[in-house]
Amino acid sequence: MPELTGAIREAAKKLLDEKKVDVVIGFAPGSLPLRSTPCFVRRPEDAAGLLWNRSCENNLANYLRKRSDKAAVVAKGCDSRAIVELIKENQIDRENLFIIGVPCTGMIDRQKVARKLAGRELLAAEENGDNVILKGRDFSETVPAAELLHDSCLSCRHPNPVIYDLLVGEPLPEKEGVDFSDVNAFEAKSPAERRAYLTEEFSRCIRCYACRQACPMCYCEECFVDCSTPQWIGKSSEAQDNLLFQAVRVFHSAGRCADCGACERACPMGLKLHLLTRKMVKDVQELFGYDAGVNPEEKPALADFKAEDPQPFLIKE
Amino acid sequence: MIINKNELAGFLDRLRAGYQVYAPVKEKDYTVFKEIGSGEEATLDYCNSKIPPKGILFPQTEKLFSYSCGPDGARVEEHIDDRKKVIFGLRPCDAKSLVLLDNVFNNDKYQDPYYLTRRENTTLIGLGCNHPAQTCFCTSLGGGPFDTAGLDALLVDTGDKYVVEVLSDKGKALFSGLALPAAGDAERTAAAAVKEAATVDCLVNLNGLKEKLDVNFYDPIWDGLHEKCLGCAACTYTCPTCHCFDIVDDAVDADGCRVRNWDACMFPIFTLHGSGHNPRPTGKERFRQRVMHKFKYFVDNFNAMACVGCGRCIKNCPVNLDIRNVLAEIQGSEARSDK
Amino acid sequence: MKNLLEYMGVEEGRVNFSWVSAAEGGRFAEVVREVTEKVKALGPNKGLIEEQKAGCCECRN
Amino acid sequence: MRNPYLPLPMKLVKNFTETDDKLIHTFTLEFLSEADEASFKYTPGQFAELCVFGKGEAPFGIASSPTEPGHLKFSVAKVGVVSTALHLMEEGTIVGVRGPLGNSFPIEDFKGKNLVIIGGGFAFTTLRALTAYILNPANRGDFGKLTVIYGARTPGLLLYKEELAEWEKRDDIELVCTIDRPAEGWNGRVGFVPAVTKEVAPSADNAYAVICGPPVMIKFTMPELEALGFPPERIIMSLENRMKCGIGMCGRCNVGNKYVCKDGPVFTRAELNQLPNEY
Repeated sequence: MPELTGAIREAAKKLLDEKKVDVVIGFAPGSLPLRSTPCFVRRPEDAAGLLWNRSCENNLANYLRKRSDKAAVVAKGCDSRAIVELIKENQIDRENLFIIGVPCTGMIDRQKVARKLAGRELLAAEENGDNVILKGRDFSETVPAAELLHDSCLSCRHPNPVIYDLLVGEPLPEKEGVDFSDVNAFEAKSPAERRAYLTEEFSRCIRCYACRQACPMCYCEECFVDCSTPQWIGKSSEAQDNLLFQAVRVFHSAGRCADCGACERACPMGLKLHLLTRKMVKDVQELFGYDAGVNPEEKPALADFKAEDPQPFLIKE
Repeated sequence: MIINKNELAGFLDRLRAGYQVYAPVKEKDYTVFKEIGSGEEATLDYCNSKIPPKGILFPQTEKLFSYSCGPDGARVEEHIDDRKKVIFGLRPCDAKSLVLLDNVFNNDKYQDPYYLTRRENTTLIGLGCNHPAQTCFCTSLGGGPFDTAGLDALLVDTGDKYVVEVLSDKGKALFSGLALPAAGDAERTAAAAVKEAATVDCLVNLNGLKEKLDVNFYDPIWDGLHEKCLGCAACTYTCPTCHCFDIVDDAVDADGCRVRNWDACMFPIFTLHGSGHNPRPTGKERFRQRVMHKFKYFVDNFNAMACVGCGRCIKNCPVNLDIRNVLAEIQGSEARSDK
Repeated sequence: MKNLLEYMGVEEGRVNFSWVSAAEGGRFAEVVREVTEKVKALGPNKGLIEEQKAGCCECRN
Repeated sequence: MRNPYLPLPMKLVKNFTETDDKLIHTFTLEFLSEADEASFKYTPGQFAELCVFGKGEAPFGIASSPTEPGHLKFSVAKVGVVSTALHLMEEGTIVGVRGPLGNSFPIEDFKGKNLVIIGGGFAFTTLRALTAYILNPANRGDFGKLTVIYGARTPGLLLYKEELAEWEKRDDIELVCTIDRPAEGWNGRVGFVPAVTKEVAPSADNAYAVICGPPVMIKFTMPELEALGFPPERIIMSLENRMKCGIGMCGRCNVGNKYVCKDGPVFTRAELNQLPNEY
């Protein structure tokens, strides 16, 4: 990753020196091991603070909506897909955005690291090629990075940014076909099993709305959860309402969700949100052949109508 | 007194005779405080819980009262929980947070019967921290791995047993009649050694912070501090000293109940007026409010910072916005003139 | 939307869509009758949304 | 331990439409028992949480004065869930009242002083309570000269029209009603409240000013008061914040280190100058 970091710093410094942009939005070292944190660089000399590693898991497209200044953003594959969708929805002015594209080899999932350490505290960590060295009070283990990546990174089909002004590093080979194994596995279960699992899972939701706030596509002025006239959904943190909240949030992301997994990564309770979000992505792909944020010219699924769109859900004569 | 680790489950089952026992229970990848069905479910092998034990005295969702209303009048029925409880194995920082919350729910004009009744009937048995975590900074807030503020008893883990220090009448009442073996000199010296060895590496310089916050409300430093904050409530809902709440009615026609839910200053609707005016319209004002409330307003009112240095907000922030860095940045800038 | 609801455990056939033009009065009545029968056959909703008895959630006063 | 969250049941006896745009109704509530009334001792300037069973609660200033026994009056604009439910409510329905909450106008400090009461739009509720309290024969002697300046956009939007008419006839109060723009059928004063305040120019010595109204009115009237010589300690304001608990715990109305519901809603200009400009 050091060569990517160097290239990003250089690009950022150049952009700021030439006053092409007012701010470069990228990642800086975090305050905890295996954590990086979004940062806003405005002075050329601060560009040296930028870095790129396997902990740049947040979707920076979240900070690009309705910006009044000229901004540059360091974008990995899924970030760029969110940017494409936001451009289609007139949330981003393409002229005022400079995209530094970064081919992405996947981001580390802190829940998996915690599971691997089984309660032992992670005091330090180092990325060493394709391995990650985890260090603690009285242990130091080397683990292949692939074992620690987010599920959404493992099933990712677009590691290379789909849109960029400058690409740092070499494009990575793209995997063919689609991988909805997690959704298919869950779908194979009986409705009762699915309902029981989801009810238990969402009984742990604390309604902190980190999923909504972390999602670049969730930017309604007044979210339906906050409405009181009418009150669509209960405000208490109760399993049914929590599940309904997530379901309706997923309805709103139909044909827009870039499957970046930012919601699941932001969830402090580690809920498996991808079971719902990726089901919608899979349906939209199968029904309308549309993959969000991949083709800047293609009209979004819900903004277009083709005569041959399948309608299996309609009642037949 | 001492409790051998292999007898811990039995001890907890005996407690369950007289109390509802809440103890740390492993759940998925974290631990939470739950009422245990049997001693086996509890585990003291944990760093700190995901949701603080404040959730036991001040639950996220709580029915205040139910009502049914007709032409002749309204029948209102309170739901006040006065059962005897034990919170077993909580960390000293969480116990101190309850002492801070007492100021809120028992202010100079009103008392909150829901919280205070539970608080009265709850005995706190703390577990000292042999190995404080990297995110802990309790000593910067006047606390410590073996601090006893707010605790009724403290357990010191000396390897194969826990040395019990009874600290209050409630603690005495709980342990009397349980006939636990007394702690000999060996155990006591072992406990002292453990206490000595426990160190908190992270120190956050807080002196002079309040004075800076007194004058830096309009300081442009706030523009940068909040920028990456997403505006979610992951930090406030996992914070042991956050206490803001919302009151809503959950009813069908005129029968229903009034429910209290946790709420957060980070949400725009928290202060949105009916007229549409919002005193805290953007994330900057809301983020500033969170810091100001904890490190200035609470100090003005109750002479203590509303933070115990448990580090949960650091661990749970989706964008790793570390409160220690925020405070250091404020400390770093010399206090600029107000307005 | 129908897929997601069924995926989440709402029984098949409880959520139905149909395309009926304003002119097709007869067909509209037909579809409504058909759906009502189908849902009645499924019985009360044990699925996603917990039943809301009189009064509020659990206290059932 | 008293439960400050429990509402006191009261009966809605009058649902009166105050303004011609029908957006503001005045509700008269009667206590159900002597004991209830005895437990509800309040002073002008305080507010209460009005509970509509099945809908929720909302804070409203108490418009009636303690000198008018047996009932409480609230003037409510139709804005949200609770206020809409109130507007549609039939007389005889049972509602809940929680309070009295907050501090009140500093009646003791007002004693022996002249008073200038300036209200705008529908923020005249607690000011009406204060005025009625002062005009009550038992209290009138305690206070000096009373000037009331009350403005609204149009004549139809003035609250408590009959009472205004009565007050105009009295000689122990100088009532100045004004509307923003001329309207036919109105022969009273025309002009914005700040301008009218400048014209009336009430003297500041040994006098308090009490001002409530929309932010724009306060923004332009404040300099006038300061120009007339009113020091910040003798300018009294009442804030309107989003509130839920009303007892200084839920954190919603927190401004600076004060809770508007518990430490307010009435503040002096001097106190407000200490607080951040976040209300």
